[in-house]
Amino acid sequence: MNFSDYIQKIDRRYIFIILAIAVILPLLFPLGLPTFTTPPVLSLYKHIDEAAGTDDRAVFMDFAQSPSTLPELYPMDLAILRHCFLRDIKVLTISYYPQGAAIMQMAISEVKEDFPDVKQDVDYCNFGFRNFALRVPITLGMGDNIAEAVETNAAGRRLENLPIMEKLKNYDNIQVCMEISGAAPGIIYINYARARYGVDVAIGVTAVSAADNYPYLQTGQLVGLLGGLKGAAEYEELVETFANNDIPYSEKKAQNLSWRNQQYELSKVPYKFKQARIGMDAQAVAHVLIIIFIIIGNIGYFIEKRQDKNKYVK
Amino acid sequence: MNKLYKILFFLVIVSLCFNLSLSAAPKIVPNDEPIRDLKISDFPHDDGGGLVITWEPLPKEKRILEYRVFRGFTPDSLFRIGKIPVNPKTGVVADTMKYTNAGYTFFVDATSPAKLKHEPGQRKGSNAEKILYREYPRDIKVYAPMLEHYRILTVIPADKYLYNSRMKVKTQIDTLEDGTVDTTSSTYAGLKLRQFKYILTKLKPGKEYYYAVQAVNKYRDRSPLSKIVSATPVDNPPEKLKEFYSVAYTDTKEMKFEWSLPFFKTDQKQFNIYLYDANGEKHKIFSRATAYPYTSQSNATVSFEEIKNKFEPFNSQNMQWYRFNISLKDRQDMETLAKDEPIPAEITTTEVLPEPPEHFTVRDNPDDKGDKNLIYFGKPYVTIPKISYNDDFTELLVNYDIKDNELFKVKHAIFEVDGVSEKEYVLDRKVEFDVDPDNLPNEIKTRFICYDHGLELPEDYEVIHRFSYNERLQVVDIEPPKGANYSVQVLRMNKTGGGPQANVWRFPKELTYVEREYPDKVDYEEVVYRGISDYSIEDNILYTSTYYLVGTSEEERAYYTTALYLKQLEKNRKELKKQIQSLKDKKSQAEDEEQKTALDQQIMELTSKLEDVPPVVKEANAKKSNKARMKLLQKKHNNDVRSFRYFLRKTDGKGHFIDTPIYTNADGQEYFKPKPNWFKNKETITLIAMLIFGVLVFFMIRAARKGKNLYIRPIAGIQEIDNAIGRATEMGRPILFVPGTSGISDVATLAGLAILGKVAKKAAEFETRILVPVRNYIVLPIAQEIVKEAHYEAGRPDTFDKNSVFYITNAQFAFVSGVNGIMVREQTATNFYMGMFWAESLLMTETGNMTGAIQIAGTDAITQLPFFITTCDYTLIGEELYAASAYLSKQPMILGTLKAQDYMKFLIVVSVVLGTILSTLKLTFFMKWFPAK
Amino acid sequence: MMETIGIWVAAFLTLSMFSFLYKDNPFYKFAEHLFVGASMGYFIPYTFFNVFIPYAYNPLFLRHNYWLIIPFVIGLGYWFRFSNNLGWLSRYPIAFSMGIVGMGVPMSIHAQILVQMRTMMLPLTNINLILIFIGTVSILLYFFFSKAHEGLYGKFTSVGIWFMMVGFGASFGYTVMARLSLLIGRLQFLLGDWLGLIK
Amino acid sequence: MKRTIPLLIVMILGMMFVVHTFVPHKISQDFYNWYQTWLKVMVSFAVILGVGSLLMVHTNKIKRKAPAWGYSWLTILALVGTSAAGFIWGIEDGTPYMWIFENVNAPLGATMFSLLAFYMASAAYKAFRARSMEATLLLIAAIIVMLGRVSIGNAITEWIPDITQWILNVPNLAAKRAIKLGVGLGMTATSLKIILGIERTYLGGGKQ
Repeated sequence: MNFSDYIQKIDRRYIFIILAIAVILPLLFPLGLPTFTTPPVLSLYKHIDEAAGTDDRAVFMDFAQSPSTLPELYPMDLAILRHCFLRDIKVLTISYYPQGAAIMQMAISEVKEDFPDVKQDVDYCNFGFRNFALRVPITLGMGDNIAEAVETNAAGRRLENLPIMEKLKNYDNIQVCMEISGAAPGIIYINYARARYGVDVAIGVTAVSAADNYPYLQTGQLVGLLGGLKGAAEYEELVETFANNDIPYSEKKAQNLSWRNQQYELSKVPYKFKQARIGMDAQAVAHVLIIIFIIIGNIGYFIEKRQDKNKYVK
Repeated sequence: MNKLYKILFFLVIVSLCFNLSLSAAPKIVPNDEPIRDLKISDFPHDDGGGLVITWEPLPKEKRILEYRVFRGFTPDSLFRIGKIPVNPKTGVVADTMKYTNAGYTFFVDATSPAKLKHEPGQRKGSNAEKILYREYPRDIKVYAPMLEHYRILTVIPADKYLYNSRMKVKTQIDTLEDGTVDTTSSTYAGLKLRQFKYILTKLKPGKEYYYAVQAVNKYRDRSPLSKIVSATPVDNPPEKLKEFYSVAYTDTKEMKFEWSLPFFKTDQKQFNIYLYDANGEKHKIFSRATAYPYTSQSNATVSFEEIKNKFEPFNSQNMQWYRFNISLKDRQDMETLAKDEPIPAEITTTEVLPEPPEHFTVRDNPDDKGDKNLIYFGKPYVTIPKISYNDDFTELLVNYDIKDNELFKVKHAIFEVDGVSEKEYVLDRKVEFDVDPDNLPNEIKTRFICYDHGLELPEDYEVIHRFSYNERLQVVDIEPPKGANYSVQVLRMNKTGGGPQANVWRFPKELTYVEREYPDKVDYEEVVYRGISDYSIEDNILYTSTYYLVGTSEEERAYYTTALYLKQLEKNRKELKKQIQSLKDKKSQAEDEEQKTALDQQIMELTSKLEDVPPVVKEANAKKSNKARMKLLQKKHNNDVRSFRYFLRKTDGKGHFIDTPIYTNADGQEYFKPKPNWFKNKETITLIAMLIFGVLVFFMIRAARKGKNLYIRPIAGIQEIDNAIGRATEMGRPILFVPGTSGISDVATLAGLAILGKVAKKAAEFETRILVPVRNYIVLPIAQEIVKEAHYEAGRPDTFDKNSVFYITNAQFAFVSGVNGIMVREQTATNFYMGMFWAESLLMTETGNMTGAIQIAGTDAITQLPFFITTCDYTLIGEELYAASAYLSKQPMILGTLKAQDYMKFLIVVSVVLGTILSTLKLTFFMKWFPAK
Repeated sequence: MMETIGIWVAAFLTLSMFSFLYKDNPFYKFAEHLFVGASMGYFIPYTFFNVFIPYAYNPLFLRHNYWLIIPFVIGLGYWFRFSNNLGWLSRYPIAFSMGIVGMGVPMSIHAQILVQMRTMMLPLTNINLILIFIGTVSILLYFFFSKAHEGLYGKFTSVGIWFMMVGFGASFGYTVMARLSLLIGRLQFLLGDWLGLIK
Repeated sequence: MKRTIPLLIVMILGMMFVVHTFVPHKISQDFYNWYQTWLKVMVSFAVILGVGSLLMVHTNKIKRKAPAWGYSWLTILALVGTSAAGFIWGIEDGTPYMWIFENVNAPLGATMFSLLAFYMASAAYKAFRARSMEATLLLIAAIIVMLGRVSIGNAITEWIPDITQWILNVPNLAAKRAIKLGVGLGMTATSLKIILGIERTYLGGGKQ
C-alpha cells in the first residue's frame, strides 16, 4: 500500500474524529482568529457609533426573539448593548413578545454587570413588554413623541419624568431603529418608521433569513444587517477593536492589520462577549479542514491516476 | 484482561462525566411558596369593565412554566380564566407581572369542558382547598346562572341566527300599584349553546370580583394559591386626547379641527369641540358621534355660520380672542377635555392648503371574491429609497420605486441627472448615471410615459428629488420632497350609516404621500352580535334579542329595524293595532281638545310605525315562510352594510386638510359594493399556456397510440439501473429502494413509485431481494402492491415477501436512523433514492458510501441535488426523474405526455429567446404579457 | 431532579447516536429503535388532540354539523387499508385528498413556468445577465429529451451541465455552515449543559 | 365501485380545482373551504395507518425472530409509552409526554441532523475528485463558497467574498431557475395526467 492508496482509502472515521476535535477545541480554547467586517455590519456599527457621547441621540432596540434563536441572536444583543455602554450611547429597548422581554432583561443585566457606572433611566431605558397589538400604534406614535406613545418604562415610571428622555423627543432623536428578530424582521419599522419619519432601520436576523433581507439593504431601506453568528462575530470584533478603546471607527486604522491585532486580545474579554467569535472560530477551522480534506483527497487521486497511466504505458 | 481495561476505562470516563455534570447541574428550587405581592387595580379610561392584576414573579430557579389566573364573583369559587406562559429557563427578570382582564373576553362555547371540575392538586391545608375550578364548563346549569354577574356579548353565525333560532315569547305579569294587571310580553330568539360561535363576558362596573394566581412549574407542580384579592371595576372618564389643532380660514369662513384618536376605543360616544369666549366661558360648537366599532374620523370642518348658530355672539373678527378645546365623551356621559388650557386658533387662509388629490376614482377591485373596492387617485410618483456612488465617485446608482395606478399605468420612466437623461424601458427599480467626481449632482428629475388606456399625463409633469453627499457618514442623504408631511385619509360610509345629521364617516386607512392606490377591504358579514336576555335550563336554551336591520335610502332614518319572525311581526302588529284602537277609544271619550290633539299625535305615530315600512320589508313581510322572508331581508341587509361611498382628505395632521368631493362615477353611482368576479383576468396567460399544453398532450397521446415512434434520448442513470441490479445479484446482497420521503400527492413520489415497479420487476427476475422502507403510511400499501405486482409480472409470485416493503416512521430523522441501520445491517449492494428528499439525503447516501453500495438517485428537490450528485454514482436531475418513469413504462399515454412536455419546453425556450431579444431591443410588450409574481 | 435526569438521558442518547460514526453498535440500535417508537408515539396523541378533536370530533359531536358524517365515514376507509377484501375502501379518502392536484396544473404553470420565463427575459445589459441567459437556455436544452446530445448541440448542452455543476458546488459550500452550526449546537449541549466545561 | 368511483372523484375534484384557480368568486372560495373542512376530518383517521404499519412490522419481526428482533420490543414499548403518556397526562408543556419529547425525540433528531456536518466532511473528502470538467467545476465552486463564508476567505484575498457572491448570483441562479422551470413543467404534466386519469399509481395496483 503506497501513499496514494493510503490517502484514497483512508477510513472515514479518521475524518470524523479530526472534524470533531477541530470543532471541540476552538469551543474550549478560543483561537482568536481575525474577523473581517462586511459592509452591512460596518455600516450599522458606524451609524450607531455616530451617536457616541451625545445626549440627544439614542439607539432604539426591539427584541423580537424567542429562546429557539438564542444561540444566533443573543450574541448580537450583547454586542450592541456593550457597544452603546462603552461609547456612552443612549439605548432604549422594547419587546412585543413576552419571551423576548425576558431575553431583553437577561441581556441588559448581563452586559450591565461590567458597567457599574451605567445607570438605568439615565444611560439606558427599558420600556419593557408591550402587547403585540400596540406595536403599530407605538411605532407610529414615537414619530411624534416617544414619551407619549410609550408612556411608561418597564418599572411603570412615566417616561417624561426620566432624565434620559429629556432630549429624546421623537424619531429625530433616534439614531438607529434596530430590530433583532427570529421571524420576519424589520418590516414594521421599514413600513412605518422609515417610510413616514425617515428613521434609519437595521435588523439582526438568523443566517437563514439573512439572504431574504439583502434586497432591503440594496434599496436602502435598511442601513445595516447582522446575519447570524457571522454578523454577531463581526460586530463583536468591531466593538472590541474600537469601542473597547473608546475611539471612533476609522477607515485607516481598520485597514492597519497590525494595529488591529494589537487591539485584539481575546483572552481578556469575558466569554459572553466573545461567544460569537468562538463559534465562528470553530466554523472557520471546520471549513478549512474540509477544504484540506478535499485537497488531500485530490492529491491522492492525481498520484494514483499518474501511476495508473504509467502502468498502462508500460 | 483487555476487556477489564476497557471496562475500567469506561467507568473512569462515566464517573468523570458524572462529577462534571453534577457541578454543572442547574439549581432547582421546589415550587412550594405562593406568589407574593398580588395587587389589583382598576383599568384606566374604560367603561368599568377592566381590572389589572400585578404580582412579583417567582425566581427562575423555580422553573415556572405558567402563571394561572383565577376569577370569581364570590371568594369561594374561582374559575381559571387565563394563563401567562413563561420560558422556564430564562424566567421573568422584570419586577412585576401583569394580567389585564379588560374588555370582552372568552367565556364559554360548545367545545368548553362538559362538566364542572376542580383544579387538580389542591394542597390540603392551604387556602386553595376546593375553591379552584377549571375553565367554565358548557353545562348550562353551571354557566347560565353566572351570566347575570357579567356583561354578555354573544357571537352568532348569521345563518344560525336568522334561520335556525327558535322564537320564544315571554310574558311578564306585573301588578301595578293601582291594582291593575299589566302584562308585557317580549320576544326572544332561542339558540342552543352549540349554535353560538362563542359567548364573551365583560366585568360589570360596581360589582366586586375576586382574583387569585397560581404558578405551575415545568413538572406541573402547582404552587399554593396566592392570597385572594378583590376589587370593583370603576367606570372611568375617557382618556385625554393627545393632540388637538384648530385652524380658522378667513377666506372660506370656516374652521378646521384635527385631533388624535384615543387608544381605548371601546367606550366612547362623541367628540365635542368647545369655544371659550373672551370671558373664558365655554360654548359647545360642534359634536360628532364616534364610529365605534370602526375607526372614527379625526378631523372636522365647521363653518362660521354653524358656530354662530351654537354661539350667537360669535364674530370671526374676534378670532384671536377665542380659545378652543376638544373633549371625548363616553357612553356614561363622562367627559374629558384634551387640553388643560384651551388653545387659540391658527388664523390663515386656504392658500396654505395643498391641492386635493386629483382624479379620485372608486371602482370594484378586479380579480377578487367580492370583498374589495379599489380606490385610486393622483398622478404617478417615484420614490427614491437609496442613492449611492461607486468607490471613485464616477457612477451614481439610484434605486427607485414607481407608484402608479389604473389611470396612469407607467410604461417607461425617464430619469435626469445634470442634464443627462436615462430612459428606463424595463422598470427594474435601479438606474445608473456616469457623473463627474468633482462636481457631484444634487437633483434627480423623473418623468413618466404611461400606457394609452388611462388618462393623458401632462407633458411637463415631473417629480424632483434633491440629495447631497454626507461626507461624515459616507452616505447620500435624500431630502424629503415637498408635501411629504401630507397624507391621504380614505373615508367611507355605508348605506346604514349616519344620514346627513350624524355625518359619521369611518376612517379605514391613512395613506402616505407616495401611495396612489388602495384596495379597501369590505368583508362579508358572517356573524351577528347579540346580548343574552334570558335562558332556560330545562330546554338547555339561551335567549337573545330579536331584531334585524336594513338600510333605507331615506334622509331621516338611515336604517330600519324589523322583527326576526313572521309570528313576531304578526304579534307586534296586533299589539300596535290594539294600542291604536285603545287610543281611538280614549279619543272618542276625551272631551278636552288639547287631549284630543295629543292623542291624535300618538295615533299618528303608532300608525306610521305600523304602516310606514320600507318597501323591501313590506315585500318580505308578504312572504309565506320565515325563511323566504329572512332571505330577502338578509340580501338587502348585506347590500346595505357593504355598499360604501367614499371621499379623500389630504391632511398634515395639524388642522390643514382639504377634501375631495364624494366620488360619483359617470353613471351617477355614489355607493360602491364590491362585486365577486368570475375570472381572474391576470390569469389569462396561464389559461392560454394551459390550453396549449393540453392540446400538445392530446395530439402526442394520439400520435403515440397510433404507434408513431417517439424518440427519447438515452438518460444515463436509467441505463445503469440494470447493471446496478445485476451487481447486487452477483454479490448476493439485497437492493434498497427509498421512494422519497414525501406523500402521495407529491409528483416526485409518483415518479419514484413508477420506477420502483420496474426495479422490483428486474429484481424479481434476478431473484434478488428488494427492501423498500417507506416514510409515509399512505405510500406504504401502494408500494406494497406495486412490488407485489412486479413479482407477478416477472412470473415469480413465490418470491414476494410482504415484509420487504415496510414502514419506519414519519419523523424525518427517525426515518433516516432506521434506513441507515438497514443499510449497515443488511449490507445492501445497490441503493436507489427516487422521489422527494429533504435534509436527510446526505445522511443516507454517505452511509451507503460507507457500506460500499452502488447508489442511484433521482429527485426534483433542488436543494438536495448537490448532495446526490456528489455522493451517488448516478443522479437523475429534476425533470429527468419524471422522464425516467415515462421512459421505463413505455406506455403510449405516458410517453405521449413526455413528448408533449418536450415540445412545450421547446416553445418556452423559443419564447424566452424571443422575449430576451425583444427586451434587449427595448421592446418590452412581449415580456409584460408574463406575470411578474 | 427531573431536569438533571433529562440532561443525562439526552446526553446518553446524543452519544449513542454519535457512536454510529464509529460503527453500528448496540447503543446506536437502542437509540434508533427508541427514536422510531417515540417519534410515532409522539405523533399519535398530537394528531388526536390537534387534528381529530378540533376538526372531526368537535364539529360533528359538539356542534352537530351532521354533514361531516360523510367525510367521517369516508375517512374510516383508511382503516381497511390492510384488509385484503376491503382494502379498496381506503381509495376513497386517498382519491379525495388527491383532488387538490388539479390546482397544481394552473398554479405550477403560473408560478414555476410563466414567472420564471419573465425573469429570464430581462434585457441583456451586462455580462452577468448574458451569462445567466446562456446558462438558463443551455440547461433547458439539456432537459430536452427528444434529441440526443451530439455534435454542436451536445456541446451546448454540456455548457448547461457546467452551469449546473457550479450551482451545485455553490449550494454544497453554502450549506456547510448551517450544518456545522447544528453540530456546534450539539457539542455545546454536551460540553456546556451536561459537563459544564464552557461558560 | 372499487376503482372507477375513486378515479371519478379525483377527476371531478381535479377539474373543479383547475376551475377554482381561475375563478376568484366567493362560490369558488366556499368550495375550497368546504374541501378543506372535509379533508381535515378524513386525514385525522390516516394516522391509524402509521401506527398499524409500525406495529405490523415490529410484531412480524418478533414473530419471525428476525435479526435484532429484541429491539422491536423497545420500539413498541416506546410507541405505547409515549402515546400513553400523552393520553393520560395530556400534551401540554411540562407533562411527561413533553418531557419525553424534549429529552428523547428532540436531542435524537438534532443529533441525527448534526451528523450531516460529519458526512459533509467525508463526502467532501471522498467524492470531490477532479475526475472531469464537471466535477472540477463543482469542486472549485464549493471550495470558493466555503472560503467566502468564513473570515479566512478575506485573509487569502479580498476577491473571495466577491467571487462567492458572483457564483451565487450568476451560475447558481441560472441553474436554479432552469431546473425549477423543468420541474414545474414536469409537475404540471403529472398533475394533468392525474386529473385525466392517465396516471393511477396513487390508487395502488390491483386489477380490480
